[in-house]
Amino acid sequence: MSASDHAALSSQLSTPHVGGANVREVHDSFHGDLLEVSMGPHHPSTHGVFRMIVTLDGETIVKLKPVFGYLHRNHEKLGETVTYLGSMPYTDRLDYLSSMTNNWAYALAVEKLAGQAVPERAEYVRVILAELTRLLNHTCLAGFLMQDCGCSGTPLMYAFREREYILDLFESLSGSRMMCNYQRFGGCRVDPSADWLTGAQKLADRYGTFLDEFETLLTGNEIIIARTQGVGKLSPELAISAGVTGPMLRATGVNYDLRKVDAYGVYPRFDFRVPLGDHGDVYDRYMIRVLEMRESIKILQQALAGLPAGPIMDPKAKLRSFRPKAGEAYGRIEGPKGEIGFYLLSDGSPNPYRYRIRPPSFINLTVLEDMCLGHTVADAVIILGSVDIVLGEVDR
Amino acid sequence: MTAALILIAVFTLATAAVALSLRNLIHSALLLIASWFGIAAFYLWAGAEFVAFAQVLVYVGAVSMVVLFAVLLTRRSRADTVIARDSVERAISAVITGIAVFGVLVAAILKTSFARLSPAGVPPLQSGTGVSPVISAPTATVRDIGMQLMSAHAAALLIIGILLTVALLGAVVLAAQDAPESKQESP
Amino acid sequence: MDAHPYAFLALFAAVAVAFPLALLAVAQLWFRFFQPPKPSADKGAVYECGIAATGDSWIQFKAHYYLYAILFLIFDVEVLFLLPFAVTFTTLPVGALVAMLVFILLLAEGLVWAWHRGHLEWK
Amino acid sequence: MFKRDPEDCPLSQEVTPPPPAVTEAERDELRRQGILLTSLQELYTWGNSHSVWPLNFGLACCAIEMIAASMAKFDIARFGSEVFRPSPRQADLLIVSGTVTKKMAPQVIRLWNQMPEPKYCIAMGACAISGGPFKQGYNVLKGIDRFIPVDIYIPGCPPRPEALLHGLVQLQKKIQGFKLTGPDAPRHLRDDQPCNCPVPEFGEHDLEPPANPEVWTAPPAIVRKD
Amino acid sequence: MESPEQIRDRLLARFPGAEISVVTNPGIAAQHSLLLGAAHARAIAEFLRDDPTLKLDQCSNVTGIDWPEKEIVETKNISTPDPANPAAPPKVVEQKTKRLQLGFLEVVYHLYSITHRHGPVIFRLRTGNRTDQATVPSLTPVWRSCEFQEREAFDLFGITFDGHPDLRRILMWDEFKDHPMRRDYAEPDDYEWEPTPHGTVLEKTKAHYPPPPALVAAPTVLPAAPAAPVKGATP
Amino acid sequence: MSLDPLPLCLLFSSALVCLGLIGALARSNTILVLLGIELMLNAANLNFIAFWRYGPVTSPATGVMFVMFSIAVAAAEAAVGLALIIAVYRHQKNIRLQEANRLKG
Amino acid sequence: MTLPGPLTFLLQLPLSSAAGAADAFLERLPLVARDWVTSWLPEPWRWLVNSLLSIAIILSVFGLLFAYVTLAERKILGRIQNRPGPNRTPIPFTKLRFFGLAQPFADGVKSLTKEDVVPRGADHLLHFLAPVVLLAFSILTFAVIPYGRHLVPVELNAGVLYFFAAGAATELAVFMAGWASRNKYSLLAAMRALAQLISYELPLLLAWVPVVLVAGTLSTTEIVAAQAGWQFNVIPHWYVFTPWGAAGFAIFMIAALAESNRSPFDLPEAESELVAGHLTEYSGFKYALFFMAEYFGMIALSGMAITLFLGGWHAPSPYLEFIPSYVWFMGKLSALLLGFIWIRATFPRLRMDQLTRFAWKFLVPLALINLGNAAFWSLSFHWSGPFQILRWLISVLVVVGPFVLLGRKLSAGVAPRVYRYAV
Amino acid sequence: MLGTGLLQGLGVTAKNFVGSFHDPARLTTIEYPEVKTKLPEAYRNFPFLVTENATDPMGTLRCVACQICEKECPPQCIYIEKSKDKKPDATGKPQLFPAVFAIDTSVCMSCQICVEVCPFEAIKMDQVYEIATTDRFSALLLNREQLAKSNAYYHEIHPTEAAEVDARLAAERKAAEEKAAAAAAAKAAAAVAKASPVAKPPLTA
Ligand code: SF4
Ligand code: SF4
Ligand code: SF4
Repeated sequence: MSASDHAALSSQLSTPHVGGANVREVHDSFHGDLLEVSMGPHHPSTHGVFRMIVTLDGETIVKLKPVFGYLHRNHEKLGETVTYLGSMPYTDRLDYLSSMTNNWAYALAVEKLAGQAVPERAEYVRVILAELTRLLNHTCLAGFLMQDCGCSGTPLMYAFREREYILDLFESLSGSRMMCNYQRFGGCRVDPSADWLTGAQKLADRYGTFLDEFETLLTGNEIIIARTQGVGKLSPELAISAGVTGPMLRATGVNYDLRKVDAYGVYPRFDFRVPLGDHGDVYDRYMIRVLEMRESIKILQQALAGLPAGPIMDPKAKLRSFRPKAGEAYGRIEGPKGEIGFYLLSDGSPNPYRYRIRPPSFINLTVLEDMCLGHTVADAVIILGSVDIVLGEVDR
Repeated sequence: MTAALILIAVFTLATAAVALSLRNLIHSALLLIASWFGIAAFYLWAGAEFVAFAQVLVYVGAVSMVVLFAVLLTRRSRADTVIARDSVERAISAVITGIAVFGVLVAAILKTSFARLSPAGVPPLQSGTGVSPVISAPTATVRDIGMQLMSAHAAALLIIGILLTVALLGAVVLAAQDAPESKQESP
Repeated sequence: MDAHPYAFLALFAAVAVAFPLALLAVAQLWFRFFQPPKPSADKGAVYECGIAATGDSWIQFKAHYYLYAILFLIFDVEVLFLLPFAVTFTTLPVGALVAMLVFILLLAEGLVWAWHRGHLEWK
Repeated sequence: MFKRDPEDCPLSQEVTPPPPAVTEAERDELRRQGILLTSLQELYTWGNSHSVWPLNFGLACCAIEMIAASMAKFDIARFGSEVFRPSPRQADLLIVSGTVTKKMAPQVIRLWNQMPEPKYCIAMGACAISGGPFKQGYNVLKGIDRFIPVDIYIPGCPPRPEALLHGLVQLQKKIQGFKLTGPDAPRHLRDDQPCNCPVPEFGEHDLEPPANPEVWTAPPAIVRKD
Repeated sequence: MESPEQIRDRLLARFPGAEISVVTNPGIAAQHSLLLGAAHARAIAEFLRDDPTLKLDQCSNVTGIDWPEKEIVETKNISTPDPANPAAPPKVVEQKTKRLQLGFLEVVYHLYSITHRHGPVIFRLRTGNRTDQATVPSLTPVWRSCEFQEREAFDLFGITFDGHPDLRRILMWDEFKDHPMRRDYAEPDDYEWEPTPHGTVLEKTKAHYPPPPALVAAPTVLPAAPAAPVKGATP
Repeated sequence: MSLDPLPLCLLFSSALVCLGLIGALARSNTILVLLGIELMLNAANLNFIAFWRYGPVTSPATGVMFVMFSIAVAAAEAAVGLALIIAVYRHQKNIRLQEANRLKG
Repeated sequence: MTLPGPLTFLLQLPLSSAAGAADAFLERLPLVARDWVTSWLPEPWRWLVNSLLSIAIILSVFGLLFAYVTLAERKILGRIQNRPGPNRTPIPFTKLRFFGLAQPFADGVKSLTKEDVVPRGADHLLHFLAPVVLLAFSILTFAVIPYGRHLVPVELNAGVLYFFAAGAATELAVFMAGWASRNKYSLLAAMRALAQLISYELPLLLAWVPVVLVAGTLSTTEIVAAQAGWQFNVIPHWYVFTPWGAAGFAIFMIAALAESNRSPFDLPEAESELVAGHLTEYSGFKYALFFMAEYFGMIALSGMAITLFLGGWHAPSPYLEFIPSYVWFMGKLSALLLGFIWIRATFPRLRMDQLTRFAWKFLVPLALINLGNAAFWSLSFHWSGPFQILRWLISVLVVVGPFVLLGRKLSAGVAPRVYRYAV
Repeated sequence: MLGTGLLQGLGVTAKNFVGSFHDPARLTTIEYPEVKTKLPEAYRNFPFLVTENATDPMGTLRCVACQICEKECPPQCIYIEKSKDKKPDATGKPQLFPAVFAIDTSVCMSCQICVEVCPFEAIKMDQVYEIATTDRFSALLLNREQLAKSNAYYHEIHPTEAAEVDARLAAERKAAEEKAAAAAAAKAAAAVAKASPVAKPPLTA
């Protein structure tokens, strides 16, 4: 790659390149032919059935085209054919690592659409579950990211060990490990018992210790630092323009957390901080998530301490024959992966007329190519890992 | 023992001959490596242990790499590894030349009487007994080589050192003509 | 029976080659008697993440690290000369030491030069 | 074929197929082949059943539970199956763990075809068996068994990791029942059974063909009133 | 944040002649939106993004909606004053008008401002019809986040985005011809094995199960097998 | 005679040298030419060893020394030669010997 | 001294003064047993059978070791990851589970009966040869390692050089495998393998030159012999207990990790990047051969590290000498292999440029400096008293100084970061 | 210094390795076929039909074939055919019953919506998960007989929930009886010649 190419490349990487078309043809025959390699849909590191068509010059990526749709399960179409309630279990299967937040986002949108109130206790329980989900999601993400970096499973195993503890909580509350189907319009399905709350409290108390150990294993590790720092840099301008949200946006230094901005639920009552990165590289994305987990523990502690008594479900809420008034609503929350939003258009029938999901990881992938150009295959893998995608949500 | 020598010779020559006549360069290179092994085996047969291993280390371990890289780098793009057929006339003339040279050499070898050259005490060949794996020919332990190298041939060593350095500089400069840019790029 | 000092080595080499071949032969026996081959077009196709492979992989490869090969070759030879020297090190006169030092420094200079010119960077 | 324990499958019907009747000729044959073959068979089935290496292949939510099954709490390694091979060439088991979309189906089938024999397939989760909750979707394949033969079905959405382990044990039992020769021998040990599953093409509205008739035929119709 | 009406007024001042109207949302959420004409959409989008008071720098959500052609029956109470007796209370006549609402495709954009932390501002673009004029200007050059979402709308709804740098199918395969999110999309028929069909699924299933003779006698709603051979037997 | 090792060795090496020669002359691919030359160098080394082993006794390790130096020279030659080939290739996209003489101009 | 040689040669070996009769018998047990087995053979055959027997013993011992290293790896990895690892595979024909000790054999049987697929477009010959060559050369490296006091298969004057010469050919096999498969991932892996192996061969070679320099020999047995004895009967005279030796050992082990494609240098088969790298198109027993060759290579390199730095088969303390030397060797081997596994369980993988940079800009200079260090150590062997301390000081400084400086340069620009918060 | 982070990492893994031999928190494996996880009460896998009486499962199904669950089940995996005639239920009241009640477990997403919407507490979630099978078509389609499980079984797997349900049902029954009694009294009093109305249970649970 010649110097001018590199200059062009780096300028491309740093400017908020809005064109979208970023096909670069570099062909200098000394440097060899370009090799077009398909990574995915069956590839150990694409976290499912994602596919990237990378064009390589040696090992350097000169072009990267993501291919979607291998897990396109027609979620939105199905949402138009089932009732509002019937869509709830489907949202579990969107981002299947964080079904609780998906549930919440959907419930929030429907509550907006139907003007449904939510009792305070349910709001607290939602916060608790959302933060548990955040812990779960970020822990797993760190594990998967490290797997992509080439760890032989150890961080992932530790992550999943902790995940099991959270899943146990979810399971004993909602009945299912992953597909909780727990939130309802106007509250939650079951009231957490005192035992459950002690369990959650215990988990919140010891999660910090686990994070310490996890960080000792990873954060100071020279190899990981070398692998991740300066890799996959994203500028705040491009991040904003590309609609990047969540930890990935905050890693670029943009202070935008819907829990603060939209102040939905009872979040304003809690004292927590929003960690911000300065480089927008893979390391920042990883670290922001780790730091967010520590904040989540704080929120958990506060929410568990302040959980009010009262009904878990609004008595006026309807389960069957639920027909919101015609109209539309867009509700969004800060999911672990970013802004997860639901846009609902009701025509007064029991099924939504239009049921649209704003999937954070799908939109975060917009900048994948920009982040990967000029890096090597090995970097592309961890950059993808640091975006934190779940295909169920990307392809829906 | 002669049998071993003949075996080694046949192996070496065959691999070399095939290597030089193949059209697939990768196969050529790999076969040539096999032939280098044969040569190393010959050194071993002759009792030059150190050189034999040196041959393997340098040729098989390093020269082969350079050759393979060169092959991979200079294939015309997308085309197969198979290179174009060479002209037949050239081949024929080359073979004729080769055979002529070989004839001259063989004649010279056969004419010479080696009896007087042979050092006393070299058994013509050792067969059978299996008791004494001792070789009475000149041996060159590493220590001998070292002593030689550092005394009689110290000057040569230095010359080799200079040669290697120059070769290094030359080869790198030749092969990496866009080096100055790459230096700018490297952080 | 030949008892050349390196005959054992030759035998060792022969066994070393025969060992994997023998194992493969055993596998072949199994297929001969029990498991008929099941070739198919897809099975014979190159794996590419489940996609039908496009393009050839035998391409002209960009290998800037060709330079490493050259460096390695030269240093390999250096090690070769280092060894006899090292073996005799304790018994050597000072002059020889100086000669060797010059030899090593010459080559080390090559390394420093390559480092300085950025040739040691992977591209 | 192994007999299914009624306790093993409390939800399912009594579906144990009667063992095929052994003819006199076959019995003679068996006697002739004798002890050597039997022990070879035992060794073969032992080796194959305890070294089932799955393909490192996840499709959707069920894949997470599959991963969880290989993690500390469930540890599929105890069965010798934690060696998740990334390349189909070294894998024995294809765990179809999740929704197979029509866009993905040709890839799954190609992967299956690229796995060397003997190979097994587990359809994990509702989606892999029948399309599951998403079966009404236009892009969802209604069960991977429309294209490739499935050995074990594990219903659930997602099945618990233990359910996957249970499925694996069932598979091991099935392998242990393999015969080396004769008409009961599994697919890969007989030369009259092809092992290639044609890969469907992407059509204008659907996959073409939408199912592989050699592998899948719908059972007798269930016709019901509305 | 300004209300949609304020924004409309400001936009109209800035872009005289642009077609901008406010679409009210009858629902409880009351998230009203702006309807923009295609001609000025791109310029307006840029204005929304760059305007210092709005600074809608994030386009969060882009989605298509299909509005097929439909017959709308409007019932109007028309009070016709009795010409004979103007003093009398006007006679109320219920008048039904049938109107064919033309089908169109709509794209909805949800904008937020990260700088000012406000939003959403919602606007919509509409195509002329659902077949040959299914084009709206692409806003990918304004917000990069539209890139994939517009491709998705193209794929699933068949909305063409004018000026999109890379408008290809994104979720379905390239050979696919239909636009599955349209409401008149007929999905491929693969209902061979449906043990629990009911509702619409049953209708589809029936095509695959010609009534087997054994079940003909059974009281099902399926059409009975033709009795033609019997007739033929007794001439 | 035929069992004498020295003439056998010499025959071996002369055959090898001729092979290298034929290869170097007949092939037009520069890499192969270079490899032919390498073979010829190796053949020379064979002779050194053969004479050291069976020739008149001189200093104990001279032959071996020569071979070592020869290996070093050959390595240097290979490095430079192949680097040259690559340099030529970069300019001409071709490594056929006949076309390489354009370098002169 | 060759092991296949007749028994009389063994008796001429200088026996360690501490070795009593019984322990000498133990020491020679394998040889005595072997010779007893072949004693009935006519003399001309004895050599051949003896040799074949030795080779068979080596192969079976290391074959078994390979099998159990893989099992140990899976189990230890499991333990580190809070799970027990394979433990359910019964002994065939029985129902005894026995901690899953039969697991590797089940895998072996499986691999043996697994269909062998060669892609159509591949270079069939090279595709077939690659695993054979690789395994053959990894087996060859076993020839010169002294496994015990009297147990060295073949004693060569340039034994260490032989070892590395034989090892040098393995990289070719990896290249062959990757290139012959005609698979894109394999090709990338092949190129990576080439670059990686050429980068780490050099530090590997340079790391042990100091040993040669101090021991003054290239023969493995003599190097082991040179490490006999104890300082004050406590600290063994192993080279690893000198500053240059420790540095050399560290460099050697790092390079050995890379040479045997182990984590964190497992780039050619980097699963998350290149699927299975050069092995992507290998199935059935050819794949098993690769696997075996890799472990053989790892075992051989560990054996060589023991020989060069860890005093070979010497006992760590004079009071433990009654344990036969080969047991010590095996013990040290297991410890090193455990280290390999431990590292694999902990570290992520490097990137290619970091890998080569680490080799050329860190290990090679360090190894060169260490060479000088060893020279100094060797020249200052007669320093005593306070000078002894000075000698240690200088030597340690020469190791640590460059390590810190080069390390700092290597990790320039990357460091743990501090993050800010928005409230 | 270079390497400290790596050493710390090695320390963590070593700690876990050693811990796996004595610390149960560091050897979390549940050795499945021998030991089984204790399932939480709430765990759900597939639905089953509650019968009042284990000896006569088909006769005492609580389900009255109202088909609400069939309609609400999101993936439509329930199939019900109403009976033609009525059978007395547990309280002796004549009720319709499902002539066919099939759930396709190869489709069911374990969402529990059928349970939530059933007004008669007739369908509940089972906890059996060891249902892997080699046979797709006949083994995964569960019919009425396979689905029916006794109330005692329900109490076994979901004790708390079942107790609540029983209490609620008892209360409802009592209310119904009282109402019926009141109605009968009223009938007797007013002597209205009409069949007593069937008490309709409330729709929402
Ligand atoms: S069966 Fe359920 S959990 Fe599994 S992939 Fe399908 S939807 Fe996801
Ligand atoms: S809702 Fe309850 S009572 Fe009605 S059909 Fe379903 S299970 Fe039976
Ligand atoms: S659990 Fe959900 S999917 Fe299953 S039968 Fe009930 S409603 Fe249907």
